[in-house]
Amino acid sequence: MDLRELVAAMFLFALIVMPLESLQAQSVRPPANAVNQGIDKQIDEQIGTSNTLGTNSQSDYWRDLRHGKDGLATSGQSGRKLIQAQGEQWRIVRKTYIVKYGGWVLATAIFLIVLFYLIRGKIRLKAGRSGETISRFSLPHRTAHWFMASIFILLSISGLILLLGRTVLMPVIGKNAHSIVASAAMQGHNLFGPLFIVALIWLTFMFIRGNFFQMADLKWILKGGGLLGPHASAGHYNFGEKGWFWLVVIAGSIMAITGMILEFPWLAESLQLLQISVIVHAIGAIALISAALGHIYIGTLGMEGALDSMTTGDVDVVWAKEHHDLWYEEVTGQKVANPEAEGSQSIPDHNQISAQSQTTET
Amino acid sequence: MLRKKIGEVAKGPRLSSALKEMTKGTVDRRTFLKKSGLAVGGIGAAATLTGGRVQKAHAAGSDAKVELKKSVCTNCSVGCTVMAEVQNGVWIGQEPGFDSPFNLGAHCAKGAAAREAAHGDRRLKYPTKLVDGKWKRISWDEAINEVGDIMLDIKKTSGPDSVYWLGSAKHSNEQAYLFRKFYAFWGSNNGDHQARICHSTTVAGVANTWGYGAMTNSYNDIHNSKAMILIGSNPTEAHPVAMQHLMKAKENNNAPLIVCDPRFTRTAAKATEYVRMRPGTDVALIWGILWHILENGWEDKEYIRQRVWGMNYIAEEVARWNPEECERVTGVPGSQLKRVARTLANNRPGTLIWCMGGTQHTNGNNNTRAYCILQLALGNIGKSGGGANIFRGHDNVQGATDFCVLSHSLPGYYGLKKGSWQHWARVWDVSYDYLLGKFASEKLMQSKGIPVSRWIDGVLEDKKNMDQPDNLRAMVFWGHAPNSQTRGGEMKTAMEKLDLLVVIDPYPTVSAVMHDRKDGVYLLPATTQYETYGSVTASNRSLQWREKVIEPVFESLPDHTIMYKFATKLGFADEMFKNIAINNDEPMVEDITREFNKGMWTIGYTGQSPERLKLHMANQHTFDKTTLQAKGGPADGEYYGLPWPCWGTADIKHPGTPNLYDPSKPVAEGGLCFRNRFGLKSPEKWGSENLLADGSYPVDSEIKDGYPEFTMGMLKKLGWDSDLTADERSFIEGLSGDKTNWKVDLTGGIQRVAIKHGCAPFGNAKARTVVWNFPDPIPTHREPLYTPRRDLLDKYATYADKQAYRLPTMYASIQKNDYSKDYPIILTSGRLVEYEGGGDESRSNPWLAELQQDMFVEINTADANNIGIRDGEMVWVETPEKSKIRVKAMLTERVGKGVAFLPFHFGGHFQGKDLRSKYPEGADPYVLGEAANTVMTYGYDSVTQMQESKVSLCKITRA
Amino acid sequence: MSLLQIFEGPLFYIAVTVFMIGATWRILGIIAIGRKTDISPPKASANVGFIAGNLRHFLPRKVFAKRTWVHIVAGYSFHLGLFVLVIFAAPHITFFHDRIWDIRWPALPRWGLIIAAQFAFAGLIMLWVRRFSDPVMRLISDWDDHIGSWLTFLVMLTGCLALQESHDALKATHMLFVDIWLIYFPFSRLMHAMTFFLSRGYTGATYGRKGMNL
Amino acid sequence: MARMKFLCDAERCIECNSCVTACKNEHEIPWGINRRRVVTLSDGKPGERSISVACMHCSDAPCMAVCPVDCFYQTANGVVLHDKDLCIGCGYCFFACPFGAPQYPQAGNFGSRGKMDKCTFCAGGPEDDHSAEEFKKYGRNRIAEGKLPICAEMCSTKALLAGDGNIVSNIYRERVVGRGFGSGAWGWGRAYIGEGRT
Repeated sequence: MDLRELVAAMFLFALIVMPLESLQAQSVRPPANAVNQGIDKQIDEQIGTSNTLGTNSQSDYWRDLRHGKDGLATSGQSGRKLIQAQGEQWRIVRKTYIVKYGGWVLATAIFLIVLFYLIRGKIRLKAGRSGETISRFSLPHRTAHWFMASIFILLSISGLILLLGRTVLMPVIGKNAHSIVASAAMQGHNLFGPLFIVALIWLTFMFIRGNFFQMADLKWILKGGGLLGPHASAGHYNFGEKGWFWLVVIAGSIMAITGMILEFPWLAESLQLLQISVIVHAIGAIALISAALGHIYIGTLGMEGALDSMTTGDVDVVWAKEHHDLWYEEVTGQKVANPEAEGSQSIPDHNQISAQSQTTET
Repeated sequence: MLRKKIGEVAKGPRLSSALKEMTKGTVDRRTFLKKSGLAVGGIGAAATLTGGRVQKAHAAGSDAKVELKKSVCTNCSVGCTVMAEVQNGVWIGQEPGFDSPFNLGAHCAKGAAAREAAHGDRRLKYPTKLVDGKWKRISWDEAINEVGDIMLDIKKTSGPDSVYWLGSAKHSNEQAYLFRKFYAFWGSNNGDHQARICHSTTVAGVANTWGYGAMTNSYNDIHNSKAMILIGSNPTEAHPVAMQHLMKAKENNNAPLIVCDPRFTRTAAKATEYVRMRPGTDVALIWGILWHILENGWEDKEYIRQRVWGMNYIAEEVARWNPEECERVTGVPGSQLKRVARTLANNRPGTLIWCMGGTQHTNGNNNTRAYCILQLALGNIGKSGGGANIFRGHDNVQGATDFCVLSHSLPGYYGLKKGSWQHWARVWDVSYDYLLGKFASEKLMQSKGIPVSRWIDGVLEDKKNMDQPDNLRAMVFWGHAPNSQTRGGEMKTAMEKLDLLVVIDPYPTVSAVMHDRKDGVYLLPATTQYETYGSVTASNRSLQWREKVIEPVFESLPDHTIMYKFATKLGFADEMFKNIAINNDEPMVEDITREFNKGMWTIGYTGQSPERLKLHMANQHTFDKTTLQAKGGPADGEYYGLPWPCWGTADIKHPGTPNLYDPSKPVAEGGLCFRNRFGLKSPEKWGSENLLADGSYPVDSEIKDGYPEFTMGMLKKLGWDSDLTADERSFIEGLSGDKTNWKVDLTGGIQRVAIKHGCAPFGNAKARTVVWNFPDPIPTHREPLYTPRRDLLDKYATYADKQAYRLPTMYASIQKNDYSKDYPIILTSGRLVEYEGGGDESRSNPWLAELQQDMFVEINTADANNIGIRDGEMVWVETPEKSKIRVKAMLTERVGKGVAFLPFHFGGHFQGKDLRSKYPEGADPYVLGEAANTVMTYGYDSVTQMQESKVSLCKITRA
Repeated sequence: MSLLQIFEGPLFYIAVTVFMIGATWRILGIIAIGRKTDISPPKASANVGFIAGNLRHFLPRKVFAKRTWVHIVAGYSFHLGLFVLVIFAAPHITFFHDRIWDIRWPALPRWGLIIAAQFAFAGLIMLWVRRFSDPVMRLISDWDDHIGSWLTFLVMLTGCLALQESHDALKATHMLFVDIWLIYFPFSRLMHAMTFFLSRGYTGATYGRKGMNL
Repeated sequence: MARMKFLCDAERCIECNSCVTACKNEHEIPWGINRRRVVTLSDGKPGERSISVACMHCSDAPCMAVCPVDCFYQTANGVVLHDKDLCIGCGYCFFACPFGAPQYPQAGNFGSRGKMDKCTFCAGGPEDDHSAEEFKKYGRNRIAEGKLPICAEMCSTKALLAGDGNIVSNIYRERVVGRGFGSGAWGWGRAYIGEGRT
């Protein structure tokens, strides 16, 4: 069965399947001898590496291990290695850093968002909705976005259960229930993983246009994105969005690669690679999720009119002017009056603009 | 819920017993309990045995009680006790047999997986015959009748000698004895078994040196060795449990462990000194060592004076083997051999261990004799801790050899002379003429039959070159794997030329598939030894009694039952089983034992009655783990398994002989001296010197010097005949009066009296180092037939061709051709720990098969790089006789440059062709592979026809 | 009696019954409507039209193809994926065998099952996303559509979450949704699975009769 | 309370694999799963050493630490066991284990490893001792029968020792003294860190 799976998988993914034996670490750390360290040292000094009893002394033997000499195992999935010491490091990193701080990072992210909400509140349209709209995202764009979104959510939830379940969930719902949830989470995670890759590729192609950095972004940065301070003008995408896009693309690809390695272990040359993948995957996940929280906030609660762009695809001109003035100008070919000035000035132009916008639309 | 089982902890006795013997027995129950601070019998004690096994039966009513059955492992000759847990007739588990003095609970991979034999997933399940290329299930009666008719027809047309009865070392003593008797009653000497290709040269060489051909001491006695030298022996893979005993000597006595082998074996890895020699140069090597010993006067002069004859002749030969010459031939530097010699001289007594590496050569008998001579020179024979410890291969190869399932002797090495036949006729309670009537002629009756190694030629040879009326036309493989025999290519042809091919075996074996026959093949399922009972002789001559673990699985039958069925069909059952009770076709095993007890005087198989053997098995724990002697208990003072010779009848309660030729004990208590077997004087060509021992004799001997073997006349001269009872005397007088020899005295009177007076019945002589009746009276080095060293041929050429065992045998005519150009690499073969023999059984055992899934060839990295082979690639190994096999290449330093090694357990592939489809449904082993012996070449020992499977030449190319 | 036993036992059989009866009733109903009589002389065979109509609609019209490729791809990947899942998943085959009939057929290896699932999920998600993000679709979709999609999604999801095949709880959840789905099926747009060929056929027949080239 | 430990004496281990087959035999382990394996170092060269490896039942067991569902537990006498009902087959224990002890019944594509299986020190699992369930999932429970792991009991050269750590180390120490040099109390440093030099 296993074998057939392997063969088929090879065929499917046209990849060289590493035999399971090779799932082992590259170098080995000999343990300090528990019973008679002292004695050994003396004897090694006395008898050197070989003695009349022929049996090469301790030191030789451990040296072999230290040089990561492969053994020859007659059997077993664990192959030729005696000790894979990375396991220990991996455990420490995962347990004491990832799980611990990962959790805190997320918590902090949420906290900051709440804090921001309390301080800044919902970013309203200064001029209120005009009712006039400009098309921002086409249907395929939206589909791609929501496709990614749904996969992302499924993966985040299942992933977080696997990462933090034992610390957060288990104490609450108990071992058995938690194991059930975790089992579901793992199966789900493994199943949706590959879809994430599809989504990612699609998303990248759909959104890469307009996501390259420009001078405007520099100003935007200097103005701190205008979140707190004065307005910062931006094109179709502002720096924040671009940053988010590239984060998704880059971090996403890393997640995809590490994910695949973990999903198809025989792709990994060594256990070490798997261990590293787990770590990187976790870090990437934390980063993406916390960023995503921000993205979701600003896309929904945080900013009036933002959500429209992903539901209907058409945004209110006011929104456009206030948040993506450069884009607005580009689309309509009209200068946006200084947003800092009285909105009243700009109101008369509305019909014209919308007319313009329609024309540009059609 | 997850915190569980506080205090479920091993009870003391087990741990201590488990560990006691591997240390110096310090951990006894009390100390354990003290140290571990456990309450005596916690939950541990509470847990009843049944509890643990309930689920193992996977069967209803599984709360039935679990019985413990004691059997003996059927793999190698160590004789490990297998403790079987049986519930409702299901073999549900194995426990370590801690009480067994041989293995102390230990097993190797094979022993630990013994239970699978009873699952028998891949067993041959019912009688099957080949009908135009298809396997057809038939009933036992059909099988017996059809086979029997064909045989009778062959007997009519070509004579009894055209049917070959190939027995097995896997038979119990009773079955082996019965089998030998069987083909005697059939009327032919064309029967044999694996011993021929295993230790026949040992038996010939050793027996002709000091009397008996068996391992002189025991595995356990190695505990006393101060030095161990292994030549062509690899116990870590072939006798793993024996290593336990070697390790003990190595650790407790700081005994150096010297390994001489062309391969850096796993044993060598544990050695203190490893000597890498060129395959087939054993004699040269030994003489090289002996050269230093004699040179420095390290030999035991007094010992030699008293107990060894002809050392002066040896000295002359050895003198020619100075370090330079020795290195030129063996490739071993003189300095190292000097070190070895000194080590052996300084650490006495030392034991010498050899196996196939020494025996399987065209001059195998020279090798074995050379080994003996080395030990004699050191004065190591007949001493505890010394001895020639010859590890036998199969579980009962010693027994089967003792019962002479061979083509050249009757049970007990009586030979084939008229007297021998008459002796056995008396034991069997039939007339000599009755037996004679069965044979084609008295000449054939008294002439050696074809040995198993040569059956191929028995079929293929032109009949006018043969010393028997016709070719072999029927082969019966009764527990023999053909892939353990060389010349596979020709064997295929031979198999196809036969009229009838019968395989009687628990597994189909390679015999079922390697040929392209369309019919005339019968496969009859025999049981394993776990499905029957009887005695088995371990390498150290101890007999152990097996209990029946389970009833025969599927339709398989015990071998002795099958023999009875055939005997009935062939029409000699009544005479053959005259004194053996039969219950529904199964001969009573104990009766068989008692019958051979009546006749096996020569080697003392007479004292081991079933009762005594069962007693020993039941009281294993009372025997000392080093001396093997019972301390108290019902078997007080006896040695475990009554190692033969166990003199006299069971009633005189001889304890058995733990170490042969050891004069430090009275004969009555297991002491001995060398056997007087070769006359009183050497022939004048060899100075007609006195062969009797000189001033050496077993303790309490009333004759304080050497003496010839006992006869009635001798008793009278000594005036001891008065000790004979009336019936003893009357029988002896009735037999042949004063000439009556102790060997044929069915009452055992003569030896009883001899022993009473502290004398060994077989006399007290010197060991002879010169065997004047052998082709090489003094062991001499001879190059293998396929040798790469043409430069040595002028000095060390092989024998001239000759007629032997009814067949022309080639030596010089092969050696004269130079193959070393096209076939530059020396090819040798050997064992793997997971498999055994032809491997059909072990390769059908998933627990073992999983561990070795590929047939491979070990090639030295340098050679491989020169040829351009990478590790794990498939390669062709081809030998001069033009057969070739396709195997995986394993690059390793284990073999020296210019040497390649093949494990011989694989089968089921033939010259690159996978034969799996040809096996009967569901009986194909899990693992198949090329048989090494498909490519192993011609070459037979000059005395015993042992096959040359350790040296050939080959060419390795990428596949 | 454990929840699982209930969900895959009685409740399941009830659901199946409801499903069967309901579905048959619906179909009979539709057939009962019959075709409104057309007195004009037929220009071509209505039956051919019926079949042609069915076949024709498996492929989009060129004019739409470019604009609707997403949901065509999605649609196919969902429906085919789901079909494979339902029919060839080893656990399903066993379940059918144990619960419904005594026949078996070769199952997909695990990886095949998962790949099928992935197609199905991808398709379903895309279709649903489109349903609410395409103004037209959003307009014409009512609760029935959304519930249908969601039920199906949940059935698939719970199924895939139970892939380890080791926890009854997970299997039970899956079965529960299956049961609900079955019961919901006949009375919802899910029926399209059984009726689409009728509608397509109907149009096909009428047009065919009129001799239109489909 | 006894602290159960394994000790493999590299000086004695001859790679006969009896520990492997004994284990398979005792617990009916299927082909492909090896709770115990034998590794040979510098195979075929001087200094060749073989060592029998399985779960060492570490004091501070990495597997226990990393298991996302916390399915491991350590019995009162130090045996590390796991609960297959909880195991989700994620493979983390295999990443963490220094000895490559965890084994999985499946190939592992789409993360399908199946439930982890490993050496139980012949101590079964969380189910009731000797229950059919326990045997099916974890094999035989010898400890509860008052016996020791079969692999050690059947070791051909008594290289593999199992039992109360104190006794085991005493035996080993005796050997070391007998040999005059020490070697190969293999894996103790790693497995039993912080338990002192028992």
